This record gives sequence, C-alpha cells and structure tokens, in this order.
Amino acid sequence: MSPLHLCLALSAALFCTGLVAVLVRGNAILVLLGVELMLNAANLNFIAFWRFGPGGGEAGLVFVLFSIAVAAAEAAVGMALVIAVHRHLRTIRVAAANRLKG
Amino acid sequence: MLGKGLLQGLAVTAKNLVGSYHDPARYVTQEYPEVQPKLPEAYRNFPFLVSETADDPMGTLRCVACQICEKECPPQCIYIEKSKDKKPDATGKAQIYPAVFAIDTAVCMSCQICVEVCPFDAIKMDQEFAIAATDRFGGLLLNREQLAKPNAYYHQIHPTEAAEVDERLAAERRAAEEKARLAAAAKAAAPKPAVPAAAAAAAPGAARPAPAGSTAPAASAPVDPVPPPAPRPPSP
Amino acid sequence: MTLLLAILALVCLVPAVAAVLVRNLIHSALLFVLAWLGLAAFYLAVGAEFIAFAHALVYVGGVSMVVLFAVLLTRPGRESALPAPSAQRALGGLVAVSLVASMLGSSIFWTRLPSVEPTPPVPLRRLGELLAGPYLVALLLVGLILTVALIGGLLLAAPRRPSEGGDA
Amino acid sequence: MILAAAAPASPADAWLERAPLLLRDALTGWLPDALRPWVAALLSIATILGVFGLLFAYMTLAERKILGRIQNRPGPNRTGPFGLLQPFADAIKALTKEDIVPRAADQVLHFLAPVVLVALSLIGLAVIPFGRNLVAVELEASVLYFFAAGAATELSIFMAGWASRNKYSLLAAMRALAQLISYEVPLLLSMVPVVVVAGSLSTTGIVAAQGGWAAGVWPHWHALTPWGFSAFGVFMVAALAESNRSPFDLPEAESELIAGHLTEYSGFKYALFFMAEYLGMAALSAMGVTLFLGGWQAPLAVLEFIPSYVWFGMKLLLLLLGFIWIRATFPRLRIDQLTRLSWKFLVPLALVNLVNGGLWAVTSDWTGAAGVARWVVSALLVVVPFVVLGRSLTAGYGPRTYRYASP
Repeated sequence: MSPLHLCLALSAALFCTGLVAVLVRGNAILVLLGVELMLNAANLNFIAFWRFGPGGGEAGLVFVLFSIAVAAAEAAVGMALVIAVHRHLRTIRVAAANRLKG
Repeated sequence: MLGKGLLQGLAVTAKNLVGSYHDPARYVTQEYPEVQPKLPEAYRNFPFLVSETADDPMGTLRCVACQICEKECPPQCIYIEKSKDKKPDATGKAQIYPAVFAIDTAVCMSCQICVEVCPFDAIKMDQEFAIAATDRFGGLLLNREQLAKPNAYYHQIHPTEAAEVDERLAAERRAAEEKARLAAAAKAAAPKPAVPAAAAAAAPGAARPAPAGSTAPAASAPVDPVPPPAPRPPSP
Repeated sequence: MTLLLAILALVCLVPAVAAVLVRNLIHSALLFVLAWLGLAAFYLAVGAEFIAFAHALVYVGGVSMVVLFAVLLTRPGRESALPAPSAQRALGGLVAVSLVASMLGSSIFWTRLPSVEPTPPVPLRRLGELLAGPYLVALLLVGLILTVALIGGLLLAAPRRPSEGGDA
Repeated sequence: MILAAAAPASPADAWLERAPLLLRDALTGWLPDALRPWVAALLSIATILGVFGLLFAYMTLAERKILGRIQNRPGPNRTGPFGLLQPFADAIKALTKEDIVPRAADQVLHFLAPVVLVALSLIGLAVIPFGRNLVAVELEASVLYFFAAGAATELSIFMAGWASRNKYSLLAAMRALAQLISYEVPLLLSMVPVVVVAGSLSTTGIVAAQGGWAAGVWPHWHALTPWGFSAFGVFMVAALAESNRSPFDLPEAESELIAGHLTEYSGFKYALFFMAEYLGMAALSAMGVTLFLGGWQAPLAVLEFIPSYVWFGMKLLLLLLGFIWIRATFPRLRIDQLTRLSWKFLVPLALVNLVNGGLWAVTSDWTGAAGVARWVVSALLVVVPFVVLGRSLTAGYGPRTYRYASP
C-alpha cells in the first residue's frame, strides 16, 4: 500500500465517520463536529495529493489553510446557533428544531 | 491613567520585601517555640493555686478547701475534696486543706469567676497557654500538684495585681493584729490574761512589710488567715 | 514511512469512531480532540509542518473550547446521555453511509495512482509568499468571513436585549 | 543542532559556552553513529526534565519565601538550612498521601487530567533555545508549535473540573474555558508582530534577529522598541492568565470555589497539577524571554564572555520573580473584569500593535532623522491607544466612596 493510498483511505474513513455523526446521531453539537471531521478529511486529501501526487500541489496547501480558517468560523457560528436554539427550544436535538417560526 | 495604581501596589510590596531584611519595624514575626511571646500583663488563661513557697507547695497552699469556687464555677470544672485532718498553714495555724483539687481545663472557660469569689486570694489566673496533651482526658485534668505555683510566680506574671494582693493581705494581717492587740489589751485589762496563740505568732511577721518576689521572705511573712466575714460553707 | 503513517492513521481514526459511538457528549468532544491531535501528528509526519501546527492550534485550542462551552451551556446533565437514535433513522443513516463508503473505497482502491517521489516540504517563506501574492484576495476574503462570523456568533448567542444582558 | 562555525575569537567558541555540547559529545561519542542522535535526544530530554524539575522545586520554595517576606513572615525555614530541603519534604508528603477519587467521578478522565497537563506543559519547552545552539528540537514553525502545545493545557483543566463531578470543579472548568478563549487571542496577537519584524517563525531565528547592539550598549531586543514593549506587556499579562496565576487564578479561586478544579484531587495528582502550573509558567516565561528579551543574548557587548545559557537563565528567573511579585500584590479579578480586560483592552491594543510592528518592519531601513521619526511614530502608536483604551476601560470606576463609613 502506497502512502497516497493510505492517506486517501484514512480520509475516506474519516469522511464516513463524520457522515455517521451527521446522519445517525441526532445531537446538533455532534452534527457540527461531524461536519468538522468531514472538512478535515477533505484537508487530508489536499495534503496527500500535494505530498504524494504528481507535483504542483502547493495550491492545495494554501487551500487547507483557508479551509481551516473557514472551519473555525463555521464552528463558532454553529455553536452560537446551537446555543440560540437551546435557549429557544430547551433541546439540542436536530429533529426538534423543525420549524422556522419562533 | 491605567496602571498607576498597579505600579503603586507593586512598589508597596517591593518595599516590604526589601525592608523585611533590614527594618525590624517591617519584619514583626516572632518564631514562636524559640521566641516566647511577651504576653500582656492582663492576659489570663486557666487558673492556678497560689502557694507561699516554691520548696513546699503542698504545705503552703493558700487554699483552705472552702469550695466556694467549686460551687460558683459556671462550667463546673473544679473538683475539691476537703481533707479530714487539719494541717498548719504557712502561718502555723491549723487549717483544712484540699486533699484533692482538680481543674478540668478541657471544660474551663477562663471566666475568672473562681478568682473573683475566692476570699483567700488562693486561686489566680495563669498565663500558661500551651497545655496541649496527647491524652484526651487525664492530660487536661490538672491536679493539685500541677496547679500549685508559688507566689513568686504570681508576681512574675501579674506584677501589679500580685503587689496589690500582697498589700491587701498585709493590711488585713495588720488589721487583725491590731484587733488582736486591742483584744489582748482588753483582756489584759480584764482579770483573765490570755493571749491568743495565733495573734502572738503573727505579731513579728506583720511588723515587716510584705516582701514581693522572693520566696524565702514570703515564707517568713506568714499569712494570718483571719477570715473576712465570709460565711464558712456548710460541709456537704 | 508507511508503517508510521498507518499507526498515526489508527491513532486518528480510532478516537474519531469512538467519538461518534459513545453516548456521553463530553467524552465525545474530548475524543474528537484526540482525533484532531492525531490528525495533526499525521500532517506532521506527512511533512506539512505549518499546517499541522495551525490545525492543532485552531482545532485543539479554539474549536474544542467552543464545543465544550456549548456542551456545558446546553445543560450537560440532561442532554449528555442522549436517547438512542430511532432504529429507522439509524438504519437509513447507515445505509447512506455504507453507500458512500463503498463508493469511496472502490474508487480509491481501483484507481491506479501514479507512484512518484514525495514532493519536498514547502519552506514556510514560500507559503507566506503564496498567501501574500497570488492568494491575497482569498486571504482577505477569509479574514472578512472570520470577522463576519465573529460578529454573527456574538449576535446569535447574545441575550435578547443586549442593553440589559451585558457583554455575552 | 548546528555547531557554531564562527571566527575563532568569537564568544561562541569559548570553552564555557560550548561546555554543554562538549559534554553531550563526550557522552555520546563512543556510541555507533546510528544510535547517537537518539541518545543525544534522550539526553536533552533528561536535561530539560532535570533542570526544570529542580527549577519547579525551588520555585515553590522561592515563592513561599518571597511571599512570606512581603507579608512580614520568614517563610519556610525549618527543613534544612534556610528551609532548602522543603521541596523534598513536600514531595515526600505528596507521594505518601492517600489518593482519593470521588465515587461519582469519571475515573479515566480524573486520572488523565493531571498527566496530560504535565505532559503538555513540558512539550512546549522542546523548542526553546536555552543558549547558543542549545535547542532540543529545531523546527521551522516552532513558535506555532509552542502555542499549539500550550493551547491544550486548559483542556486538561476542563477535564479535571468536569471529571470530578463536583459543582465547584465544574464552575472552575467553565471559568477555565472562558479564560482560555479570552486570553489565547491577545497572547497570539502579541506574538505576531515579533514574527513580522523578525521575519521568522522559528525561535532560533527570532533570537538571532535580536542579536547585536546599537553602539554596543543598546541591545536590539524587541522589548526595547516601542511596539515590542507594548507587545511584551500584553504577552506577559496574557501569560499570567494562561498559566492561571494570580490575579487571574479564577479557576482555582479558593474563596469562591474551594479549590476549583483541584477540589477533588489529593496526593500525587495534586502535586502534578502544582508542577504543571509552575512548568507552564516557566515555559511561557521562557517564550517571553525568547520573543522579547533577546533569548540568550547578552545585554551588553562587553558581557558576552558570560555563557549564553547563564543569560537565558537569569532572564527567565527575572520573569518568574515578576510572577511571584505580582501574585503577592494584586487581588483576584472578577470573571466579568477578566473578560472585559481581555476583549476591550488587550485585544485592541494588540491589534494596534500589529499595525505598529508592520510599520516597524516596513521602515527598517530608515536612518538618521527618519529613524527618529520612526521611533516617535511607534511610541505614539503605543501610548495613545494605551491611554484611550485605559480611559474607556476604567470609565466610571473612580476611587470608591464609602457612604456610611467615611467621616
């Protein structure tokens, strides 16, 4: 197994784990964490192709930096949303937040 | 401006840090077991029994086991057993003495009432505060022998008060002597010449002023236990 | 090299899977932190030093704190032990995930990837030049996004009447 | 590690200067080549552990002594001459104490928290250059590594607080998180201008950028420039908060939270927490020395004959003394004062300072009158925001008047 294959496999596994968290667990915080994990899996792909790919992947590295920054912003806004939803509905189950009207 | 107060605070602590090495006014801590604290004269703790001499504390206790303090003690920490016999006290007068005198310092609350009520100035407040014991019951129950301390020690810890007490005792003694002499004179005028033994014995001692601080003269300055008109308690 | 990467992949993957499976929300968040640390180590081993540290700093230092704070603020006592997801939902989710997994797996293992020598690590200075040169607009945009996210997060989480609630 | 290849007369070749390296080579010289770097790495780890362990032990003693002196007490003076054996007595006591774990506690996390904390406090030390060529791990982004390692310490405080299953500990955990989120920002922002001006993210590069003297007496340390002074101040305040030291020791506020996250810890685990506090303090101080006080550089050109690691140690001890001094002086902040200080004062100050540092880097070739103007502008960019922000921070907080108590 080449390092590139390994990286891609890990990335796929992380993506699937994140997907499980998003689809199966009904907790809003876990959903957000699952999304973060999926973003991480994408980052890993960028790095894998920069390092073990056919070259010219420097843009991928820069992209990973942007991705990390955006993920941080996403986490901040997401958690603020979770807190707002909890204040409103007294629960953080995603299924409970099914109305747009407050 | 922000930070001025912070810098002032830092300066204060820095001054204290440096000052503690050369300025005794800034470094006031005494290291207790080595350096004993200078207690104020009025400091009081648990009671002790005053004896006239240091050599024979049991023989010269002022206490006559009248049991007033035992009755007055609010937490009832004093226990006294009267003696069956009488022994001559410092003045040579035969007196009942405490066969058992015990104070439970675990119970004592240092209220000084025993001192206030004692007609004989026999019990006073001590300054000894380090009486911790490893034994929970026996260790804190002080008996006669542990409680007895000479008058000289009393002078040492409460000089002013002890001088007053000695003066008062001397005055009482002089008054008793005067009374005895008058009585003797009256008796001499009367046909029956009889001098009370006690008055005769007290006469030479009372002529001298009551010495303070030394045990040997204190022994020869006998106390004339002419009781003030306090009622003798009935024996239980 | 491959062995080290495989070990680090396990270090990263096991906590991630455990994080999704455990019931306790705090345990889950802490396991996510462990997974992120493993991922940072993986990046380091791959040779992306700067990205590894940035990843650790942002995720372990920032995101994890926000997540833990959110967990605590949303009543951990009652919500931490969530009821098991409904069987239907779990089944649906698992079917979807296994579909995705099989697609990804097959595409990875049946693709003949070119085996080339690893690219040497990019010097930090080069990364900086890239960021300040061709990607400057993107960098500024990311800064803008972060600022907007900060303000938006504050507004979302602030109490209804900020004049009475003090600073959130 | 690179051996210095300088001119023979340079102080880098002095025997004392090279003593640690010579000692290492003497110890590892007889080993086969394959093993040598590993043994050398182990040796540097052991040295760091030993030196900082001893530093921790005697820091506790020094802290107690100095606090005592400031409060008119002698401090510990019973164990050994001048109480010098006190740390070892404390260690024996901590080791022999019973280890109590609450029944309801999260056993695994309760155990892991102190261990993780000590480990995280230690790994930051790996990238600190303790002297010329004395750095355990040379990394291109070592400053980032240091802060990434340090960012996780509050996480273990949170673990300790949450795992204890004690309401005071939980409150401490929340406070620790709020404090970390607030002070991580100014800590990182204050370090950015240094990176900008030095043009390097590695600690050795930053120290090298601070070498040399203006006229042989004015060292090129960052703390001796206007922007650097401001950044140094922000850094040290944030470092105080990051290491949970008074006056920012809210997570373990004993008057409110018993001992906060330490409430349910005893014996050896408590000692580990204690150790981690001092190690974290030492690590952040070492970083402060590296970033702002010229690392191992001597303050005067004529004093260069003193070995570099001695200079580093002296600067480190000076900062640690400052920590103790501050602890002895200031009362603890309230949680709202704590967050307000960070968001409304330190963060804006650090942001302005970022601009200031950028200007300094851009104008690095200005000399003569332009050089003076550069200093004036930089100083103004420090003083004006400080005064303005300080005004707004303390607005409405005049001297307290006591309605009934004052005459």
